[in-house]
Amino acid sequence: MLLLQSALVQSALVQAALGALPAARPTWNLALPGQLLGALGPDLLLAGGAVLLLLVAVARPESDRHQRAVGWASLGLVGLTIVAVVAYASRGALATEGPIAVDTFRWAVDIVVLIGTGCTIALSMESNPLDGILTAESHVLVLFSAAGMLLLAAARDLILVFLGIELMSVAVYILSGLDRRSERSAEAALKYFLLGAFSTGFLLYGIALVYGATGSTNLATIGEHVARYSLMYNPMLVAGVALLLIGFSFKVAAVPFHMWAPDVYEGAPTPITAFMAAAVKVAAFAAFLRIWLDAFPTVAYQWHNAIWLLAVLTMLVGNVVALRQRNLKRMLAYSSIAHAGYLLVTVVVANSLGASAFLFYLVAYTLATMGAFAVVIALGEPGERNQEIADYAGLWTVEPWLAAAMAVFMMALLGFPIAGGMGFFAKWYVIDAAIHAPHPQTVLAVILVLASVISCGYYLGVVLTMFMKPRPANAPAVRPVPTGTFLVIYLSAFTLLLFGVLPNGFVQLAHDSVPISMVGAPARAPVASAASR
Amino acid sequence: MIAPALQAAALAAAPHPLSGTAADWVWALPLFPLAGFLVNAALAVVAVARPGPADPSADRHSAPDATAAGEDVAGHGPGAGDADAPPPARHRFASVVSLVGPLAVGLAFALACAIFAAMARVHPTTPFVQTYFHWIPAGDLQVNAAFQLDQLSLTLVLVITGVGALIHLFSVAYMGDDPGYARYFAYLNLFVFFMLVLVLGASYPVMFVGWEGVGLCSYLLIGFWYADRANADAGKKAFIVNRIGDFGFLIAMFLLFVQLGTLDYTGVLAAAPGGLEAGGPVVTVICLFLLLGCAGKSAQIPLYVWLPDAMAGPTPVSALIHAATMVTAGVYLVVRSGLLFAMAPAASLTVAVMGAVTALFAATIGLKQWDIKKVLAYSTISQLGFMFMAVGAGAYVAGIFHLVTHAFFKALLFLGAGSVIHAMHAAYHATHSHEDAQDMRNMGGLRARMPVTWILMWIATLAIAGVPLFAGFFSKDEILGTIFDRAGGSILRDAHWLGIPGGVVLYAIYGMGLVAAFLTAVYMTRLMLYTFHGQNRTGEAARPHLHEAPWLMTGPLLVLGALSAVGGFLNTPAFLPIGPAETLARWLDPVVGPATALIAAGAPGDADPRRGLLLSLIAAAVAATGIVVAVVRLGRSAPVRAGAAPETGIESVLAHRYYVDEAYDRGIVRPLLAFSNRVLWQGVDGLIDGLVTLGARVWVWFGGIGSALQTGRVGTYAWALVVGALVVLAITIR
Amino acid sequence: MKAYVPVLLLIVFVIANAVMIIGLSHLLTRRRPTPEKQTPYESGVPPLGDARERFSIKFSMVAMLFIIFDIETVFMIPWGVAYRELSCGVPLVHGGCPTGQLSFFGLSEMLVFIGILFAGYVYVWKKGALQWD
Amino acid sequence: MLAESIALSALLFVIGVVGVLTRRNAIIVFMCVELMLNAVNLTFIAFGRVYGYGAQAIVIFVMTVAAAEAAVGLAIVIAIFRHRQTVDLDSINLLKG
Repeated sequence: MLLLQSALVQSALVQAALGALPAARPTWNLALPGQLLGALGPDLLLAGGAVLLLLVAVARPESDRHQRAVGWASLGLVGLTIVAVVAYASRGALATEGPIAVDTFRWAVDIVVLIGTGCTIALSMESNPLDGILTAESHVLVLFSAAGMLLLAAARDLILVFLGIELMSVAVYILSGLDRRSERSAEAALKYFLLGAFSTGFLLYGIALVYGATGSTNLATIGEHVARYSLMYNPMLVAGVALLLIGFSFKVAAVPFHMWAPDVYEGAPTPITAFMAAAVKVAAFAAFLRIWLDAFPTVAYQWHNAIWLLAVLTMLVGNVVALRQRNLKRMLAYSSIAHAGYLLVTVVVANSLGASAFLFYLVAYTLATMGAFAVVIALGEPGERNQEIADYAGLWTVEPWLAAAMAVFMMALLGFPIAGGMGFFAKWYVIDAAIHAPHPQTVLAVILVLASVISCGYYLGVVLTMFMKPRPANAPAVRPVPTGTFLVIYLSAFTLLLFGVLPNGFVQLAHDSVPISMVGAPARAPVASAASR
Repeated sequence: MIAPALQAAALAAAPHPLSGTAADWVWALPLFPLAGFLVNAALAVVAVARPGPADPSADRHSAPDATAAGEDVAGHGPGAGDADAPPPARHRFASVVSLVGPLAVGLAFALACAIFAAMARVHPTTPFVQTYFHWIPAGDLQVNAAFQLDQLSLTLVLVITGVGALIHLFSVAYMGDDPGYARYFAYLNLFVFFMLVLVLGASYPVMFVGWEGVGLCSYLLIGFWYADRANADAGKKAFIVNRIGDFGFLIAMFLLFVQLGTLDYTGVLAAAPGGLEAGGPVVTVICLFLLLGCAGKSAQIPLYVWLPDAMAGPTPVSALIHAATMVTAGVYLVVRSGLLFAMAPAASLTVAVMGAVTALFAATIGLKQWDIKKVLAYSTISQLGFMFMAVGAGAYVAGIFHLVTHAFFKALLFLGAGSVIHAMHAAYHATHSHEDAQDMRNMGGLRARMPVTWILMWIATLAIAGVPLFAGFFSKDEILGTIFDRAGGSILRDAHWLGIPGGVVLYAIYGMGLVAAFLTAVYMTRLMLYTFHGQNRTGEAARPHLHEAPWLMTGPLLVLGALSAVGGFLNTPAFLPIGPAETLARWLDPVVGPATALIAAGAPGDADPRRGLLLSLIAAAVAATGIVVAVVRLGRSAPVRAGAAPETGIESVLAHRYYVDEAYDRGIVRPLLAFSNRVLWQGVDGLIDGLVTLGARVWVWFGGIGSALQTGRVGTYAWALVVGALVVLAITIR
Repeated sequence: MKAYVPVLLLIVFVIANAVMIIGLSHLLTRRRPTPEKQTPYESGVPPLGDARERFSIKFSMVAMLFIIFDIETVFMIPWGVAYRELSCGVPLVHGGCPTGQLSFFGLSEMLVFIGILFAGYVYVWKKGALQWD
Repeated sequence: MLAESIALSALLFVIGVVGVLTRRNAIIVFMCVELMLNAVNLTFIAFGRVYGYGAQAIVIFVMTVAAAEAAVGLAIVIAIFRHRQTVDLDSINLLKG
C-alpha cells in the first residue's frame, strides 16, 4: 500500500520534472501580484469569508439562535478552507522565492491551525450561551485570528510575520475579554493586551534592526546576505535577532516571558483559552521556526545559548509550577508553557529532523490540549466554576467515558506510551531529533526526560483524582455533553490513540513536511529578479 | 557468540524450522487476553454507566481484603455489613465475566502448550521472529512490531499463562461478590496481555510497551479499591517509583541505539561484540541503567518500597503480578540482555550485590511482620534478590529456574494466604467484628479448620525454604552452587567491584545467600506456626464461622501444590542421580549459552562433583536448621495468650507481643533483628520512602516559589519581561 | 548636517522670541489679580464647570472610529505610487507598460480594500456606534 | 546622520520601556508602548534613507496596526474601568498564583 503510494508519488515527480504535468504542479510566480494572491488562496478565502460573516453576524440582533447559525457558517468556512489547503497541498504547488512560502510545512501548519480553529468554534458555540455570551461576532473574531495564523504559517517576510502576529493577537485580545460580565475576563484581556503590545515593541524593533543590518525583510534574502557579508558578527544584526527571539518567546510563552499566560488562560473564556493554548501557540511557533531556519541558520553560534537556556527554563519552570496548581485551567496553562519548552528544543536543533519532530509534536499537542479543554468545558458550570482539579474526583464513577478520554489527554501530554497515544511518539521524536542533531543536544534531551518525570506529578494527579477518589456527595450532576463538544473530545482521543498505535503514516507525513528551505529551494525565476530591482 | 546471529542472517532467506508449525500462531497468544479485556471492559463500563437496581452504590466492595478499615473510609461507618444492609451486590454480568476472564488466559495457555510441543520437537537454535508491521520509522531508528519466540520467551509464556489461568480461576471465587468484578477481570486480562507483549517482544521498544503496560495494570489493580485513600496512595507510590526505573530503561535504550544503531534483540546480539568495548565504560553504563529499570520493576534496593504497599490490592493480584510474573520482568530483562551484562563484569557484579543485599535485607524484615501478606511481600523481594544474585553471577539458567519455581510456590503461598484471609474475613463479617483479617495474631490453629490449605501451604513453605526434593531446593541450590563456582573461576572473579576483587565479592554474596536462605526458612516456618498451629485466636464468636475455601479456590491450589512439590525436577543437578539432569539448562542453552560461556570463561575445567554435592548438603542443612530453630523457639509460644480475646484491649496485645518478641529475639537473631528493625526497616526504608517524598516536596516547594512570583500585577510581569530581555540580549551579543 | 542649520537657527530664534515676549511682559507689567481675571479664558464665554469634567464615552468611541478609518486612507499613498506597476500584467519596461498588458488589478485591489473598509463601516453602523443617543 | 537617528530612536525606545516599567496607569502604560512603536518607526525611516523607500511602507503598516491596537486597547481599558472604577494596574490582580 505504502509502496504503491510512494511509487505513484515518485512517478509523478519524474513526470513533473519532465514538464509533462505542468498543470498538476503549478508554480506561482510570486513577483507578480496576481499570482501572489493565488498562492495565498486559502488565506484569502478564510479572510474574505470572515469579512462576509462579520456582516452576517451584525445583521440580526444578538440571540442564541443567530449565534449558532453564524457558528455553523464559520465551521463551514473553516471546512472549506481545509479543503482548499488540502487541494493546494495535494497538487504539490510550488512557487518562486518571494514573500510567502508555498511548501508542505505551511500546509501542515495550516491544517493543524484550522483544526484548532474548528474545535474552538464548535466549543464556544455551545459553551458561550451558558456564560451569557451571545455575540455572534466572537466566531468571526476567531476566524480573523485564524487568518492571521495562516499568514504566519506562510510568511517568508518579516513584515508579513508582523502583520500575521498582529492580526492574530489583536483578535485574541478581544476574545479573551469576551465575557463582558466577568471581571476576570476583562482583567485577562487587559493583561494580555498590555504585555502583548509591549512585546510587540520588542519584536518590531528586532525586525527594524535586522532590516537595518541586512537591508531586507525577506527571510531568504536575509539569510543570503548574512552568509555572504558575514553579518553574524554585526552587533546590530545580533541585537535584532535577540529582540526577535524575545518577541517570539513572549508569543509562545517561554520562561521568563511566560508570566502573562497563566493569568490570561485562567481568566479568558475556556474555548478561547484552548484556542490560545493550541492554535495561537502553534502558529507563533511555526513562524518562529521558519524564521530561524530560513534567515538565521548562520547566526546559530549567537542564538544557540539563549534559546538553549530558554528551553531549559521553560521546561523546568512550567512543569514545576504546574505541580502547585489546583485550578485545572491554570494547570493546563503551565502545562502549555512546559510544552513550549519541549518545542523550543526543536528550534535549538533547527534542522529538518527537528522540523518534522516539531510538526508531529504540534499535532499531538493540539489534539490533547483541545481535548483536555473540551472536557473542562463539558464539566464546567456557568461562571467558570467547577474547574478545580478536586471537582473531578470520582468522575470515573459517573462519566466513565469522559474520565477515560481525559486520562488519554493527560497521558498524551505526559508522553506516556500506548495510553497516551501520539504523545509518546511526539516526545520520542523530539528527543530523537535532539540526539541526532549535528551537534547532539544530549543535555537538553536528558532535561526533557527529567521534566517529563516531574510532569507526572500533576498529569497523573488528575488521573488519580478522577479514578481513585470518591465522588463528593455534593458534586453537581454532569450535564449531557452537547454534540460539538462531544465530537471534539472523542475524536481527539480517538485520533490520539489511533496514531499512537500506528504512527507510521503520520510520521511519514511529518517527515515530508519540512520548510521549503530545507528541501532545496527552487531556482529564482528570472522575472522575479528583474522585478525586484 | 556471533555464530547464532550469523546463522540468523544466513537463514533469513530459508524458512525458520518453526514456521509451518503451531508457532505461526504466536500472534494469537496475546490476542486472547486482549479480547478478554475488551469484553470485560465493555461489560464494566456498561454496568457503571447504567447501574442496575441490584447495585445501589457502584463503589461498595465486599471482597475479603477490603478490611474494616477500608470500609470505614468508604463511608459506611460502623454499621457496615449489618444484617439489614443489602446483600453483597453480585455483578450484573458476573456469569459472563467468570467465563470470559479465565477462558481468555486458558486458551492462551493451550496455544502456548501447542507451541511448546512444536518447539520441543524442533528445538531451534535461532529465535523465531515474526514481524507484523513497521512500527516506528524515526530517522535511523527502525522498529518493527515483531514477536520473538525462543526457548526463553516460551518458558515465560508458559509460566504467565499457566499460573495466570490458575489465578484467574481462583479469582472467580475470591472476587465473586465484588461490585467491580468485571472491571477486575478486565484489568487482569489486560495485564496478561501486556505481560505477554513484554516477554514476546522482539526488541527493546516492544518490550517497553509491555513493560509500561504491566506497570499501568499493576497500578490500576493496587488501587482497585480506590475509595480507600491508602490504596490509592499505594498505587501512586508504585507508579512513581516505577517511573524512576523506566527512566533508567529509556536511557539505556537510547544509549544502546546511539551505540549500536539497532534495538532488536537479534541486532543487538550481532552488533554488541563489535560495537561495544567489552568491560568498557559504555556497556557498563548501559547495563547500570538497565539495572535501574530492573530494580524498579522487580522491587530491588533501592526501589523496593512500593512492593509491600502494593499488597493493598486484591490477594490474587499479589499472587499473579507482585509475585509470579510482573516483578520477575527485571530478571527476564537481565537474562535477555545477558550478553551485554557478560560484557560488563562490573555491572554484573553490581547486579549480584544488589540481589544479595536485597535478599538478606528483605528476609530480616520478613521476620518481624504480622500481616500475613506483608511477610509474603518481603519474602518475594528476598526471593527476587536470589534471582538477581543468580543472573548477576552469570547463572542465567539458575535465575530463570528460580523464577519458574518461585512462580509456583509463591503463587501458592499467596493464594493460600488469600484462602485464609477469605475465611477470616467471612468469619469476622458474619460476627460483625472489625478485627484485621490479615493479622497473624488473630489466626492460629487454622489447621483443623482448613486442612487442605494447611497441607498445601506447608508444601510451598518447604519448597521456598529449600528442603530437599521440593522445587525451591533445586533452584536455590543451583544459584548458590553456581555463585560458588563463579567465585572459583570466571571473568567475574578477575573483575573488580568498587576496588574489591570479584572473587571476594562473590564469596561474600554466597555467604549472604546462605544467611538469607536460613532466614527464609525461619520466617516461613514462623508464618505457618502462627497461622495454622497452636491455639486459635480468632475469637469465640467468629471461630465457628471459619471454613475451608470452596473447591474453585482449592482446585488451583492443588495444582500449584503439585508443581511446587515436583517443579524442581525441571533441572536437577548432574551429580544427583534423580531423573534426567539439567533439562532446563539444555532447553535454554540456545538463548543463554553464549552469555554463560563468555562469563564462565576461565573456569577450571569440570568441577569436582563431590564439591557440588557438598554445597547441596550445606544448603539443605541451612534450610533444615532454619525450620528447626523456628519450631523450637516459636512452636510452643503464641503471639497472643490463648483464650484472651485480642479485641478486648490493645494494651494486652501489645504487651504479649513484646514478651514473645523478646524471647524470639534472644533466641535467634537478636542483633540482626535489632539492626533490621531499627536501621533497615525504620531507617533505610523510612529514608528511601522519605527521599521519594522529599523529592516530590522539593519540586512542589519550587513550584510554590514560581507561584509566588506570579503576583498578578502587570508591573511585575513587565519587569520579568525586561529582565529576561536583558539576559537574552547579553547572552546573544556576548 | 549642514542642511539643517537654518532649521536650527529658526528653532533658536523662536525660543528666544517666546522667552523675550513672556519675560518682558513679566518684568514690565503691574499685577493686580482679581477673581475675574484669574478665570480661564474660554473665548469670552463664562466657564462651565471644571475643565477636568468627565465626558461621555461616545466622544472617545467616535474618536477611535475616526482614527481607524483615517489611518486606513494612508494606504492609498503607497498604492498610488505603485499604481502603474500594479496595473500591468508584466514587469514595466522603461517605466511603461507594454501594450496589451494593462490590467485592472491595481484598481480592483483598491476597490477590494475599500470594500473591506466599507464592510467595517457597515458593521459599525449596524452596531449603533454612530448613533449619538 | 544615520547613527544619530538610530541613537535617538533607541533612546525613545528605552524611554518607552522605562515608562512601561514605572507607570501604573493603564492608559499611560499604553502610551509608552505607543512611544516604543514610534521609536521603531523612526528607526525604519532612518534605514529607509539607506535602503530606499520600502521602509516607509513598513511604517505605514506599523502605524495602522498601532491604531488598531489603540482602539482595542482603549475598549479593554474601558471594560476594566466599568468593573473596577480604576485603571491602576497594581490593583488589578484578581488572577495570580
